[in-house]
Amino acid sequence: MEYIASIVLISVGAALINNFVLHYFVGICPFVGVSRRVEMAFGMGCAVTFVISIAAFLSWTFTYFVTRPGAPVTSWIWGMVNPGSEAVVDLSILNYIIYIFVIASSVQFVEMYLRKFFPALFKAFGIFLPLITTNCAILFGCLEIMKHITGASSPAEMWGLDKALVFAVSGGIGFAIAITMMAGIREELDLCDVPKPLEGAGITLLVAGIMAMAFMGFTGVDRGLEALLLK
Amino acid sequence: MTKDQSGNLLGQAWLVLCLSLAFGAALAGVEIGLGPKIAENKRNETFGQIPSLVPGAASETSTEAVMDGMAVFEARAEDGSQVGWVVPAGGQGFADRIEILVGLDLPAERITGIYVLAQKETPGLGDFITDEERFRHWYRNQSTDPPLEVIKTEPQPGTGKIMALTGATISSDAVTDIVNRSVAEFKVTLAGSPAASGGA
Amino acid sequence: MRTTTTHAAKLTFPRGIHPPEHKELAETRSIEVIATPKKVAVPLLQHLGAPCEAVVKTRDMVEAGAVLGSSDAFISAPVHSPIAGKVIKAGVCTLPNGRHVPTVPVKADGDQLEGDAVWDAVFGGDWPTSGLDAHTPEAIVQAVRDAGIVGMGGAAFPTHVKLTRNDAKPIDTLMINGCECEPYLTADDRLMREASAAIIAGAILAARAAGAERVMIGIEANKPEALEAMTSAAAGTGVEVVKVKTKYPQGGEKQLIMATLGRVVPTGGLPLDIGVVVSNVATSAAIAGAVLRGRPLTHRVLTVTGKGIAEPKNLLVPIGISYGEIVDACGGLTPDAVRVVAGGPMMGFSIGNLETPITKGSSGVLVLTRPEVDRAPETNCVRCGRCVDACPLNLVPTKIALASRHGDWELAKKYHALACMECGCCAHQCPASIPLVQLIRVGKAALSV
Amino acid sequence: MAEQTPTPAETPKPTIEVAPSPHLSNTHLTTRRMMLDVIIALVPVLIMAVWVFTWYAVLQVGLCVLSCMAAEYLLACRLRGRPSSLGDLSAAVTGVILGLSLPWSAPWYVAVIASFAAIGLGKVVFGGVGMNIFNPAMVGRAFVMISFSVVLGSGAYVMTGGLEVVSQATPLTAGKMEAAVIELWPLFVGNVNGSLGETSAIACLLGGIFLLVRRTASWEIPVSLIATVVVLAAGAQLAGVYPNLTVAHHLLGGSLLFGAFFIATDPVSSPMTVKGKFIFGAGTGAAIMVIRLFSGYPEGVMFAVLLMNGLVPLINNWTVPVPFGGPVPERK
Amino acid sequence: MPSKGPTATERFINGIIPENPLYRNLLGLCPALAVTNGMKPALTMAGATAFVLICANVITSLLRNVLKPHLRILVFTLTIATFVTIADRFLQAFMYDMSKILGPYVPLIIVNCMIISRCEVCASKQSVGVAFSDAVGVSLGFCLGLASIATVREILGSGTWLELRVLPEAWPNWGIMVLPPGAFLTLGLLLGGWNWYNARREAKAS
Ligand SMILES: Cc1cc2nc3c(=O)[nH]c(=O)nc-3n(C[C@H](O)[C@H](O)[C@H](O)COP(=O)(O)O)c2cc1C
Ligand SMILES: Cc1cc2nc3c(=O)[nH]c(=O)nc-3n(C[C@H](O)[C@H](O)[C@H](O)COP(=O)(O)O)c2cc1C
Ligand SMILES: Cc1cc2nc3c(=O)[nH]c(=O)nc-3n(C[C@H](O)[C@H](O)[C@H](O)COP(=O)(O)O)c2cc1C
Ligand SMILES: Cc1cc2nc3c(=O)[nH]c(=O)nc-3n(C[C@H](O)[C@H](O)[C@H](O)CO)c2cc1C
Ligand code: SF4
Ligand code: SF4
Ligand code: SF4
Ligand code: SF4
Ligand code: FES
Repeated sequence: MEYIASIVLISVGAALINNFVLHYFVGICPFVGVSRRVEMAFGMGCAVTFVISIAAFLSWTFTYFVTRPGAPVTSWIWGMVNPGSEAVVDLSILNYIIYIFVIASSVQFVEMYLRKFFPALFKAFGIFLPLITTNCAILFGCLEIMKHITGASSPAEMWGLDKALVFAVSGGIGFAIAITMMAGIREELDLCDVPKPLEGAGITLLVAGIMAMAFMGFTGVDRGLEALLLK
Repeated sequence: MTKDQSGNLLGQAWLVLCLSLAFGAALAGVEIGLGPKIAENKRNETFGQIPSLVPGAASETSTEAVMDGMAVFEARAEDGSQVGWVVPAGGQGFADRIEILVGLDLPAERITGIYVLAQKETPGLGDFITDEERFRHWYRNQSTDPPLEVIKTEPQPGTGKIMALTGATISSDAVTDIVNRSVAEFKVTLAGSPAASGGA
Repeated sequence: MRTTTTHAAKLTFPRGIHPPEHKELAETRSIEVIATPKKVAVPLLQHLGAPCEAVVKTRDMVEAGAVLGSSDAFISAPVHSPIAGKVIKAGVCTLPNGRHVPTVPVKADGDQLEGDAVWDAVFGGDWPTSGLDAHTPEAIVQAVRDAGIVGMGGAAFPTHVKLTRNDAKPIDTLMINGCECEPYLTADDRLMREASAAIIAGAILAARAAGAERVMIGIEANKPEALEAMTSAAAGTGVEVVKVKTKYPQGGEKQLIMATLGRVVPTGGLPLDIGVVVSNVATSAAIAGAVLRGRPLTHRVLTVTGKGIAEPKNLLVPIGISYGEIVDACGGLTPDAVRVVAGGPMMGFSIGNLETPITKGSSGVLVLTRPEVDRAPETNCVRCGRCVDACPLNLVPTKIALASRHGDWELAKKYHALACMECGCCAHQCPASIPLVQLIRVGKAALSV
Repeated sequence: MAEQTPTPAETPKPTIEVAPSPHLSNTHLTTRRMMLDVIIALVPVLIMAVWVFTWYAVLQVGLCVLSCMAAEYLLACRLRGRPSSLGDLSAAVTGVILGLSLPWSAPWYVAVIASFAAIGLGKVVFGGVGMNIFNPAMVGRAFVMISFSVVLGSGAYVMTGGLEVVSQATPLTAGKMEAAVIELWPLFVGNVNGSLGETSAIACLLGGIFLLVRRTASWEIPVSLIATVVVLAAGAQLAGVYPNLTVAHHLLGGSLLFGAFFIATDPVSSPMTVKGKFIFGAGTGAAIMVIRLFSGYPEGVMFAVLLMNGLVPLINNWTVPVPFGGPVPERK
Repeated sequence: MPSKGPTATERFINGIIPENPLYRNLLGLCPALAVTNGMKPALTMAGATAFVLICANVITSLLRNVLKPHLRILVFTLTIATFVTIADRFLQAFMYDMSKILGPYVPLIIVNCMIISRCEVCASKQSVGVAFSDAVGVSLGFCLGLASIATVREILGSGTWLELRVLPEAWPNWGIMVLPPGAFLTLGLLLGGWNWYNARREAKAS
């Protein structure tokens, strides 16, 4: 039960309460740029969810096994080179560079894979993939996972692959929810009489502000659910 | 762009390699130069609070310890003698996780103070839990048994009661909860390791 | 082949509206025959389909009932002269629906039938309701075609086309439409009271032509006299008279079929697709006249009504007479008249030129005054959904209108703009006075090019 | 496009105009009339508010109405140069509902800022009446609720001295925090603490039924909303979340009825089709219960309505009704 | 090697207001929302971004003639990621509290497309001097953008500016301004104001 509670806590938190767009302000560019049509927005949401999961898997693996202080692979190699050394090797300075290349190559890989094996899917959201390389939502996902590996106050609190993936997928879903809602609203706004200076990005940001207010209603829901599940 | 220069694939590869080496060197330099300072900052974040959490303790002499899987700090006076404990703890607050440090006297019978390391409560409301004057002072000199209780009216200091922040009962509850839980856990740990309780 | 969805016949249809009926203005007036005019101008296109070519020349003398124009096309109907006289120089008129159509004007010359004689010739006398088997389907269709009969319920579709049998789409029911759901209008009501036998005879003949086993006459509950007259005329003939609930637009063929048979006409399809032919009561009477008396369609009954007319009446008028003459025959316009409508208030077209001639499809002349047509100034749509609640076709009128306004044809299509039948329920209900039907028409036009 | 008609010489010649069909309209239905209906329906609620909170209620609601009208005039008419829209009374309705959703103790600047946020952010930026995506009153309330949480949080309701009822906690807060069992009858009548308009269930019911009968509000939304809350509250009661709050408490306490009848039914920010309205009502009810049961807030109507408002365009998108007779066939 | 395109001065001036990265080009929106609840984090962020942008622009310009196009993006990314790491470590070493407040938004500079776009548009085509002044101009523009948002948010939300009290103590802080919705609302309204002002100026000019 405790395990389920922790998973629920992470997923509700990432998808709704601390929504990537509305709380952490990451992925604002696609949120503003690709939210004109519902189908496009939904495609973008799916693409982000997909890529963020793969990037989360890869970055967790690298961080956990290679770059964190005392990571097994690095320690083992260090041990081979310097037998008997007690030093804890910390490669976390390389994290950012590794993440950005992990993201770029997973986008490339996903693109190739889809094109080859799922042409229909590729057609549906392949066009969004290149846009995602420079999307900060993905990098943000990697950074949060890093925080919960290298920044954990005790080894027990360190995120395993399961939690990292739950976080990434939920974050992606939260992004998809927000961008699809926004696209629905913007389609409607095309038929409204929005003041000229606010057209486009201005009204999108204002609507995002109201959506952020609405999403604040979820504050603490994770805590409530956890309490219910632990009872 | 000059074609003849960039046409050479091998040259390009070398270039990228050299660049990577240069960047690598720069990063290594930064790490060597700044690494110790950053490590010190991180240590200070917790150790720096110890003097204010446990009367008579100094941050330089205090040490980290792992007791029964629980990471704690042994608060020590200038002369190295142990004067109390600092227990790190965390839990869900109103908005996000709250991380705090709880200072205890040597037998873990009294709370000597708390400090909030990290929180994302609402500014102007829940985030007053970080404030000594408004909130944290209620924890000073409270007995660790029975558990602390949050009430809405002003209590006598040191009577096991904590006064909730106006409009932020949830945050106040959360902190008190975290304190109660971590103290209870620590007392069990302490009781189970007589060697450690010997201190000094 | 489409499948037919059948529900229980509930004698009504979903949604729709209840506008004030104002039938009291004219429903007590029995049909009068208008004095033969000095001149008629018979339009060469009064129906849906191919226009007629004139077959007479200027200065030709014509008998009453003589063919003035015809066409070889299948979907077309010839036009005849309602009076005896001399053809004068061809003209052009603008029909209420906006089409510019050539006319054949005939100046009265020689003996004319007047008053009761016209009535007797067109609707009077006896109409056999049995022994009609002598007429073969082919003969009936031919007579209907020769008489130039087109739908008199509004759409003016050539009736012989509907009656021609088609083995791929057999007909089981002939539905005679006596609903007259438009407010104010009472012509069909009076016709059913005064010429019930002709209607029944025409219905039986039409059913025979189309091969329908079942004949039904749908009449709204607000016309008890017509119901009674039709019921007694139908006694013993096998024709079923069905009292349907009063609600606009009960007379729409999809709504009538739903109410009486519980069948759903597919969008974009015809009643024919589900084995039904729908004809108006006046059409039915005209069929009887054509087959049994060899009379071409030269006269029709229409209602002249509204608060803007001095003396509301139901008139039997020759086709080709001008709206102005009809208005004059009813005492002229009152000083506060502001709008003259050809047809009913919900779907009729307002006309600006009273010289316009009456056609076979004209069901009424409605003259409205300021308080009747006034509405609050248009404001923004408040998305109240009243138009959605009113639309008998289950559309979202406000969205289609908004899409039209912004030229977003994709959106108009997504909301099924082309399904709209322009009945006007939505615009009637709209608290923001949005000209929904007008906007939807724009969308439909853009989508159907 | 007027034309002289050839009438006989002796009658005066009326001017004939041409206009598209239909030529009749239901003149009893106007936007202004709908808004007036809402105000009439709110009269019982207002009376109860004055009975319970005395002149605090009058001041609060009056200030909100005045500020909303002023905001509408300044922002829509002066700044945007639109023709005056004060006459349709929609700004007044926003003001009344906003005022009734505030606690009696909220300081004057809260009412003024909330009104300007409601009309400015909630309405004018979208293009004015009928165009807004979110419920303006709730936008305004959320704005001040988040800004001034100290004077609007659950603490704001409880004051010692002054009025008698307001020394108790609001019913939902009490049910969550304290061990006491809350009596139902006062919740029904209204002499309990809470926002001005929410205390009396009977007043909300009366006004709500008037709106439904007049068809100014569609019944689908309150019915599905309340049904969802009943089901979820029963589930919560069985699961033992907050044993002091039974289904009846969830129904009568807090602003559920006020929200179900007056707020969720705002036509502009709710779906248009029947199916859409059911989805909207059920979604709002579910969100209310999630927020009430699990979040840090005692009540969830405002957040739930705003959340579902944001989903309305998508709901409309998914519930485009199939025309009678099926979709229009594709042309070959 | 003469480079085509605007001169150094033009680049510098353009970057500040006429081609303001934030208001005109809508680049770097994420940090503009995330770190502007106070002037201090906003200015720190602007400084870190300026450091990375200037370094990346200079290096890109130096390498502009020796790189094939398809390697260019790779090298840009590598360069930017390296300098961001350096900036991050500096903050952690010398402004530890601020680096905790800025959190992930410093590493997120890597994907700030304002930087990539300057590298693409200017530095990969023009000389080092131009690239440098472009970077400085754009950085100033970005700084102005962040500062404008932060000014509104901090004054309304906390009654202070750069943590100095500017409004009376009695001012009720608009809590929403320092929370996420306030960021969106402030930027949305400022953007509307910017567009309105520009439209009016253009209308007057013509
Ligand atoms: C925008 C907003 C932010 C809030 N933030 C907090 C918070 O950080 N901590 C907290 O305990 N309560 C917070 N609350 C208030 C809670 O919802 C709840 O009303 C309060 O904790 C109850 O405490 P009280 O009984 O002292 O009023 C906030 C409320 C609002 C509207
Ligand atoms: C090309 C075409 C073919 C039609 N064929 C038939 C038909 O076979 N049977 C029939 O009952 N009506 C037919 N109609 C007429 C329609 O049924 C219907 O009367 C007309 O489209 C308008 O209907 P309304 O009178 O309800 O306005 C046809 C109409 C058109 C345009
Ligand atoms: C909204 C609407 C209402 C109608 N109401 C009637 C009606 O009351 N009576 C009628 O005969 N035809 C009415 N019609 C026309 C019928 O749909 C149908 O075309 C007609 O009954 C066919 O008969 P006809 O070909 O003899 O005209 C209406 C059409 C529409 C679109
Ligand atoms: C049944 C009904 C409920 C309404 N509820 C609200 C409401 O909750 N908040 C509000 O600002 N306006 C409300 N209005 C008024 C009006 O619809 C609102 O101001 C529009 O959203 C403005 O475009 C309501 C109107 C009606 C007819
Ligand atoms: S008025 Fe129109 S709708 Fe009604 S009966 Fe006549 S033609 Fe049909
Ligand atoms: S006019 Fe069209 S949209 Fe309006 S109610 Fe009639 S069918 Fe529906
Ligand atoms: S009836 Fe009028 S105001 Fe109401 S939704 Fe339809 S178009 Fe809008
Ligand atoms: S960094 Fe990327 S996401 Fe951020 S503003 Fe630039 S393009 Fe947009
Ligand atoms: S998505 Fe965050 S900066 Fe572009």
